[in-house]
Amino acid sequence: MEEREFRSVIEVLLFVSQEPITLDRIIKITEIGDRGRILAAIKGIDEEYFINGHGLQIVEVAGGYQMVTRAEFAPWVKAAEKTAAPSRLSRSALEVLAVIAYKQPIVRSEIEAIRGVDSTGVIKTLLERRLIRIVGKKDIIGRPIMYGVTKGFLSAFGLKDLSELPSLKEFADIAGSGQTNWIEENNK
Amino acid sequence: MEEREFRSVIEVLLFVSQEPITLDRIIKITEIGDRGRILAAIKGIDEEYFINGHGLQIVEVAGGYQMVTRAEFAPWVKAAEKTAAPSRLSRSALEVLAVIAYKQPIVRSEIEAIRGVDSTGVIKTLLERRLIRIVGKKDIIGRPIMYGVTKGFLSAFGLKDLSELPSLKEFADIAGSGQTNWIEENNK
Amino acid sequence: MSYSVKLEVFEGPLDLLLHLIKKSEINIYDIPIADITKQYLDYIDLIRSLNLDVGGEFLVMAATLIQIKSRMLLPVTETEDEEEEEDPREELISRLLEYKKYKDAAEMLGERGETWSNIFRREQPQDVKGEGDFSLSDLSLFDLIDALQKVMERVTDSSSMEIILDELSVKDKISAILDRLNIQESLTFTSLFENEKTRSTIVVTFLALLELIRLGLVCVQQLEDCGMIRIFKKIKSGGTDGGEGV
Repeated sequence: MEEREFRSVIEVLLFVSQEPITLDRIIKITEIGDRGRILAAIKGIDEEYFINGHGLQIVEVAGGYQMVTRAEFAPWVKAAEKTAAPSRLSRSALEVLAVIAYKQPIVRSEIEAIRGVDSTGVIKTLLERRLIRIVGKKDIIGRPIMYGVTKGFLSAFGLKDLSELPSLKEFADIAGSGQTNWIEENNK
Repeated sequence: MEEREFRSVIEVLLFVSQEPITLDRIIKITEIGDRGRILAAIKGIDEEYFINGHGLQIVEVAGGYQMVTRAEFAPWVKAAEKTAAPSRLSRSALEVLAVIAYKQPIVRSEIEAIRGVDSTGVIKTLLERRLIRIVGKKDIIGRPIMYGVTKGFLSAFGLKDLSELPSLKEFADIAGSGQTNWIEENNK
Repeated sequence: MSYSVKLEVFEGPLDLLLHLIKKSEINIYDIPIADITKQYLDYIDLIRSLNLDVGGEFLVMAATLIQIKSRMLLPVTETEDEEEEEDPREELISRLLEYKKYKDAAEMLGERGETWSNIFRREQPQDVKGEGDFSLSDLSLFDLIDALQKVMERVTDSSSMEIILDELSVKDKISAILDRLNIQESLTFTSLFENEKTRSTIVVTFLALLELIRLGLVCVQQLEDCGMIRIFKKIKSGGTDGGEGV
């Protein structure tokens, strides 16, 4: 492989990987066993970035090499993180959200009875994300808090109102006769 | 901010952003409201990558800009098993996807009227792969579920937005299963 | 006679017809229906002879083709207007053309997808908890219901548990009944349910009534067996002489 191309291959590998990538791994992938050559390529990329004033660099860390941003750009990375919409929901959060959407108003113990696991932390997250809200207290002993979904929930899912939520039966219809068997592909 | 630095700031933002980053988002983060200047910077980065033979490029996709690898390096990324290549879509999946992309919002019965076959299973697959989504219920008897395509669809096919879909080719000659070439652009 | 039908997987009857038309290099606007019908039926026979299933929609199309063929054989009544007589093939042709548009579009999408599958983004950071996580921006209703379905599967192997969408909570209904009692002195039992159409809202209304009675906010009176039941707002001043409690 010609030198410029080899360098770009390494660059691409460094780019796609979230974790530091080791020399051994690069050797395995490229099938080029010349450690010196690989090191030179890595160094070359870093230098090129530096000379041309790019915002990226290659660092050696935790036994491998990693493409990261230069320290002086940290303020912008932070600004980007700050303005990012709280973007991700865990599967358990999604589960709790689904239970609340379909069963609201509902208290925590009922959610937990359905899911079979403690849901305190997840409920807190959903409250913080403004996907659910407290809708009142249930008139039973201890007057536990009841939860329901918010307008933010509706808009996140593009619903005009709760009546637009498909019923479980409709869902089974979409899913076809198979109902609960979500078999992976139907790629022929 | 000096031009070289500004360009690197944008480069860093493109690098750290998981999803395509919009101009609005860049304006919000950098507090530089000059869209022309931002666009010029993005273009400059991409050109510099190209001229210097880097393995990366900037593409406009799904309403934003994203730093991605160049197609010719795909074999190495695949060798690194960094991204489980999504299994290819079946022909029926592509057909349903095409119908939905062009006619959305659309209900299942309409899709089936065009294709002449039951499409339930395929719709489910496309939902699972996040290429289509439920966009509401149609205001007719039975309130059937309407489908539309997702941002993921745009990303998967490298489209800036739906208007970038080529106009449906009216029938020309059936013998030469004529294919318009619309891949080239966007793929420098 | 020998025919060489290549055994392919067709997406549906329209797909098969397009294939036959293309193969025979005939004009789609002037389909020789007898010929195409024969080829179509031959293909279906072939599939059957291989003991493969022929989808119902293929059979429906076969019937349609035969019907069109027989209509074509009917003598054409002479009319002044040359275009007046409707071509029995017309509807089929327009369906074929419509389908063809999307079939081509699908092919183009496929090619484009192929190209783009070679372009990689950076690897997404792993969710700390190791749970599959979802980007809020592309969460869909499907994910939501799918999540619910998974919970249900996990938890209720026993008798199926029904999830009803509560459009109305008991709490809301309680206030609604109290509101009415602020305007009217009493309400009949049946009037409470006049506007309730679904079973769940009827149940909710009834629960609300029971709750109101339990809380001592209303009292209920029935003067004779099977007679009209009336609901009164309880006056604060105490004294539970508002009638026979239920």
